[in-house]
Amino acid sequence: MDYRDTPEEAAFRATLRGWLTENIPAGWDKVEDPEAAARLRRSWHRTLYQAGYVGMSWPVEYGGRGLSATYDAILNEEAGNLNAPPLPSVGYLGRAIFTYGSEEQKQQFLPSLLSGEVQWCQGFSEPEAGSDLASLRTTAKLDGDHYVVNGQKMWTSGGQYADWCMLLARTDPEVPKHKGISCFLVSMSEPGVTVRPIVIASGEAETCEVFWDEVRVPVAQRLGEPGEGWRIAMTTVAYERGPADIGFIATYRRTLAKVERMAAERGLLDRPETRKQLARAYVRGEVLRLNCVEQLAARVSGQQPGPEGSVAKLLWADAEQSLQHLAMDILGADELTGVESGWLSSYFTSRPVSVYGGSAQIQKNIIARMLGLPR
Amino acid sequence: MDYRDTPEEAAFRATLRGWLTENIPAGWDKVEDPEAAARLRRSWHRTLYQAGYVGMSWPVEYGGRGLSATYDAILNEEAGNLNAPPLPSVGYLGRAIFTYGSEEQKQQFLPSLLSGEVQWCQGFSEPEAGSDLASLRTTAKLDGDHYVVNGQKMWTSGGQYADWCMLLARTDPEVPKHKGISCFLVSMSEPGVTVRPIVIASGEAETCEVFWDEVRVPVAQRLGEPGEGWRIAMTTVAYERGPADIGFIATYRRTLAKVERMAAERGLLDRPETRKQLARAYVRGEVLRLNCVEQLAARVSGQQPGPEGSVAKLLWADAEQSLQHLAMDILGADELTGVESGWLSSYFTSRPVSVYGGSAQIQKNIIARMLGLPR
Amino acid sequence: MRALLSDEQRMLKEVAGQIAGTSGPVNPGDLATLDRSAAWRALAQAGLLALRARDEDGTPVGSGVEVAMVAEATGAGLVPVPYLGSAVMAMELLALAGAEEEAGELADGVARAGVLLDGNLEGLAHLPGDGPWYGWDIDGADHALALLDTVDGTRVVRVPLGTGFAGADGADLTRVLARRDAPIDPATLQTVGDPLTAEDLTRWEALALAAVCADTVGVMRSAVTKAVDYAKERVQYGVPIGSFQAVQHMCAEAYVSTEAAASATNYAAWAVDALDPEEALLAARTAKAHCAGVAREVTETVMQVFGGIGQTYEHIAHVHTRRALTNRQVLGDEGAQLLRIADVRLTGE
Amino acid sequence: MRALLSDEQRMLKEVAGQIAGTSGPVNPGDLATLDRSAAWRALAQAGLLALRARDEDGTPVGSGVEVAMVAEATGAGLVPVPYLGSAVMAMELLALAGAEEEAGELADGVARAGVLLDGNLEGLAHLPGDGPWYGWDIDGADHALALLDTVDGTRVVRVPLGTGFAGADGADLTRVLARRDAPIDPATLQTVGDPLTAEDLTRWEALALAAVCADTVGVMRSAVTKAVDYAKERVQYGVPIGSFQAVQHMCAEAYVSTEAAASATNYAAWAVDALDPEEALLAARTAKAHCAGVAREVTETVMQVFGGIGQTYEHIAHVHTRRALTNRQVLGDEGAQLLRIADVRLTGE
Repeated sequence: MDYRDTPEEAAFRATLRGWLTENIPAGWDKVEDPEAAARLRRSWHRTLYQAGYVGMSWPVEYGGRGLSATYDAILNEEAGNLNAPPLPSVGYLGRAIFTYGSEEQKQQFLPSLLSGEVQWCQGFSEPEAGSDLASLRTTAKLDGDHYVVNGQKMWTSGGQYADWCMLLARTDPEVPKHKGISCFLVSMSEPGVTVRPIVIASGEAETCEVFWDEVRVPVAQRLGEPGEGWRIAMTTVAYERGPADIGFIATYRRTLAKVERMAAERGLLDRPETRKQLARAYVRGEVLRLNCVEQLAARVSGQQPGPEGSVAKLLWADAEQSLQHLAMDILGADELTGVESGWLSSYFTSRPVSVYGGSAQIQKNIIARMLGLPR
Repeated sequence: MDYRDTPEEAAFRATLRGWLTENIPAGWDKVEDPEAAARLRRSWHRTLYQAGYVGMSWPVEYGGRGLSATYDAILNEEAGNLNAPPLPSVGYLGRAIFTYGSEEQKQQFLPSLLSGEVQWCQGFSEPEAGSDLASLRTTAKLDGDHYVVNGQKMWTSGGQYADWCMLLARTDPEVPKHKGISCFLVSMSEPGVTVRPIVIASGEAETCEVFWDEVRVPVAQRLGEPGEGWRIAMTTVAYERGPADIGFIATYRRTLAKVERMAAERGLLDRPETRKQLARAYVRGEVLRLNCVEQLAARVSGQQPGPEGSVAKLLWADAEQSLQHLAMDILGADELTGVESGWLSSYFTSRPVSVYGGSAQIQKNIIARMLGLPR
Repeated sequence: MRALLSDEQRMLKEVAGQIAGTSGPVNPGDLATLDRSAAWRALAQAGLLALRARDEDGTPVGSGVEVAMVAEATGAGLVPVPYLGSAVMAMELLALAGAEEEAGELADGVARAGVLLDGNLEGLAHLPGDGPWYGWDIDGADHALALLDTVDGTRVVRVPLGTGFAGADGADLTRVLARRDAPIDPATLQTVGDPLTAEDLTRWEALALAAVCADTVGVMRSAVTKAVDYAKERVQYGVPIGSFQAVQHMCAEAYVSTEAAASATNYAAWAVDALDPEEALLAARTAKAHCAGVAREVTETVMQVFGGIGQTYEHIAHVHTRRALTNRQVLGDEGAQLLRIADVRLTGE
Repeated sequence: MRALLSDEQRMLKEVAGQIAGTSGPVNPGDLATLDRSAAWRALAQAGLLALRARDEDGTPVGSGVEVAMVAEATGAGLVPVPYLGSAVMAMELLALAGAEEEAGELADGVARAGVLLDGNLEGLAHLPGDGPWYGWDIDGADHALALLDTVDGTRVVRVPLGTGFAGADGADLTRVLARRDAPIDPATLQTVGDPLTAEDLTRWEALALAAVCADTVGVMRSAVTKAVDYAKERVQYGVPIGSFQAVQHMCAEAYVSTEAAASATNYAAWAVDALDPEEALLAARTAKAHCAGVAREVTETVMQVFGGIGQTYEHIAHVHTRRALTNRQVLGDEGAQLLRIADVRLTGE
């Protein structure tokens, strides 16, 4: 057992750190215009790609470097530590395409996905199909060599800036609901695709609704077999990013440091209660980090991502939400009067952490299944 | 709306307080021998009865005084304030007998129940029928003019000191489980009745198992019709005592005062955190008290006891358990080393508060039903 | 001992509920279009702004219990009018100061006043002193009331909101807030009525806290009701989500916290006029400690029951949360109340 | 970066699990009849008491990771032998002091020693000073080790348990505890080995805390496993209680808290020998803060899942709770750890 970098990892980390210091676009987190922010994310993706930092754990044949997931973790950690812009998320989409795609599809989609030339979004959830994804209603009807898609998707993050969408739609209403779903790769510039941003409670547009009205999709853009959509979705979700994979832990540390500074500025550091609260927040972050490190080690040693991921997701939601509660308690009225307005926004942004990617309730259900408790 | 005593209530309270001061047996809470303690409880029951303080809210025709439940509440409050021995609990049994009993049964059982000459216990739960009471397995088979009872009861409080038992047993295994249960009034001195104390985690014998082996019960001692047992049990449970009815609130206040004294002795009162914890414990007690006061008012105004009682039960469990946690945190090692041994015992005794009388989970289910949430 | 509303009180509650039920937003978007003056006129016409006016012998027209019923109703309706600021807090200050004429204008609804709170929204501004200050719940008001220490004692003063204040982007979308950083020159302040006694101030705080609690109870009760209704309708996995025990228990816990808050608040409201000021204030702090302690949790649970949709700006859930969070802070959060309760209970032992 | 056990470590874990799995009580009644000497001999024969002995170049035979694996196993089995007191805490003191001979006796299992803790069980007794003191985990030991300030520095001393100590009725039914109120005359104490450096003491505390955490993880893991098994079997309302979502979520929450405790403890155990002493101690305090914070809740949840039967003395559940509650206190509870963590993190910024 060793929690330290191997010499190779340490060398990689040192090079990466130097590269990040040079390449993180200055002032990126001050960009307020959403369009400009989207352009910046796209260019950041290309910069990372050119340096070989995108898809490092992908097989070499698909443009990756065949490295272990540890390297992705190091990238996330260092990027978080140095306050880089969010890293592009290509892993789950890439995995779906290189697992289920035809050779043509791989050739067509993987290189531009990796390079960031083409930005993707994920059309899974619907207004009436949130946690119960299998009950989705968007339909894709075969019409000659095309499918015709109709329906509404919700919580399509990045929908307004994406070029393509990995879309789930019902192709067979006659079979049991899990079996009638297929997966499609669709250009967002097709006629009939309408994107509407969803403003969340913080007042910020964080995600989108996408309306699909008689959108024609060539049969060749179906990923996998007809009816295989559920299986593809589950593969994708299993590789959905946990707290470690999005640099959350590094972000958490930075946020905690800010909260500590605010407490100091307000002269609260001589209160034992505040000291304990801040230390408890540190402990929560460490516990989450160490749980993620163990999971990473298990994954690197060849285990498939399993329900243990639910443990980290619950710890994640708890850590994030508790930290926002602590900030609110330390800021007092300043969070509510607009004096420190970013914090109220962060507070509201922290709430859906226990809803996204399966609510806390669903994570607990998954753990109960893993423990062998009966349905 | 008025939270103060009416002049009549105030007069009653004043008289009662004087009487209690005169009559509470000195040193009753120092009696350690269980037999002596049982004798003391019995004699305390008779003393209260002779002064007219037992069954005050019973109808006059059954030996009561026809007073409102407010007077019972005042009795509980004052008895708790003045640290009297626990008050006898005759209400739920009496209600079952005067609601479902024959004239003979009323004549035979009510006077001695009220006076304390005869002590009762309640044989409802079983090892395999806890929260799911209706699945009880104890049988009563008709054999001429007797029923023959076989089975095992659990959590029969006071079973070792009771003269008679209100017993639920299955008389018809063929019908749905709620419909095959009958209720019996049985002497505990019948041959075949064996009582075994159950020691709880604190190390104290708090309740009993009772084994019923070929116990013969005259048909005339069946309460209500055959198969009416479930209905009788539900009536009884509805009138089961909440926190207000057992002087819990007064006891809670006394315990909190002790915890405050311990905190003072340990020099912790200058710690804002401890001050807040103690104040929070006070708030919990007040909130529970005020919720009970409202429920009492509703009951006195003629409402049947309903699912709102579950709110008080949940607040009760939370208040009691939180107070024991607080005591443990203030006492530190002293609770764990035997230096303050009573507190560890109180801690363990506080735990089943969320199990007895329907677990916290079941109380929440009841509230969910009341809110109209679907099964 | 009868902790029950009288028939008259029940009628008042019904009237308040009717007005409030049609005066608040169904969706957040309504806040831009609602006719707030109409709501205010309706409250005035029903006499609900005049509850703390005094009759000939100096008794309030309505007790704390009546005030709490109206506050609960306006809280439940998320009604964006300054009932707490003008009709309760400012009104009571004027009545205690014996400023009958000014109080009468507020009672009729022809004038409005807000209150000036300290920089942490924890207490009524006590001038002179360092800012910042906030004019709180000042919709339609051109001044806020504060306290000024003078040689005659503590006086109620009018602080004009026209200059030196900037609109603040408050979390609560249903109340108007303005901030002032610049010092306030006491010479520019207009005193109103007679000096207040310490007892007056204690009584005022008890009433103000009870009213904030009642508003919070209303916000929580209606939020829980909406969540429960949604849980009955929303189908996932082929069944209403309210049939899942986890959702049931979330709703049940929120319900218990809310009903407990109501019990504590009812008593605090009654205590305002029925008990000694110190006892009334202890009851009010007890209620506020509980309400502040559960307000965030309850409204968060409600947002959670609503799932994804409850996280969106278009949905009403966050309007409840925002009002509840702000109420939690106004006149002191749980920690502040607990420390004051501890002072009462642990000192002198 | 490989937070995984090596093959050798997995084998050791298996051996420890086998011994511990057959050495603890199935029911509380077994505590009166168990052959504790047999369990101790088995641990000695497997070399598990010798992990903190030093090899020729002064390196411990087994790292903190190995110690934690054995501690977790004995915790999981509720094994009533002084593995923590003698084989970890006393052993490490002797090893750090270079008292090879005395350490060797403990390693072989032919002698046992406990540790002397302060009156709040929060730290190793530092003599001279005021009592009370507790000899903790002293089954079979005739002395407990403590620290004594001397002109040479801090020394390890043997405190005889034969006189001046009275058996204490401790909450934990699986460890022996004795209390001393009378002052200890330093002249009567026998020093052992060389003085300890500040670094030694820090390293010792890191190891001791990690071992208590690992024991606690074991207690919680086996308690949760038993509760889950019971929930699968126990039928109420015609179905196993484990099919109720409320019970499922109680189990899931206990599982999450426990697994998180294990993650923090594994790191702390590794850190003991791999990192600087101060870093190791911070990792250990972090683990202890979390373990102490969840130990009570997890074991209470387990008792709750067991329903009525879990509240009885005859049932094993409370034995878990009692050991967990005591572990929570030993060497400092959550609050104590948090304050020390805050000192490290908030000072110097």
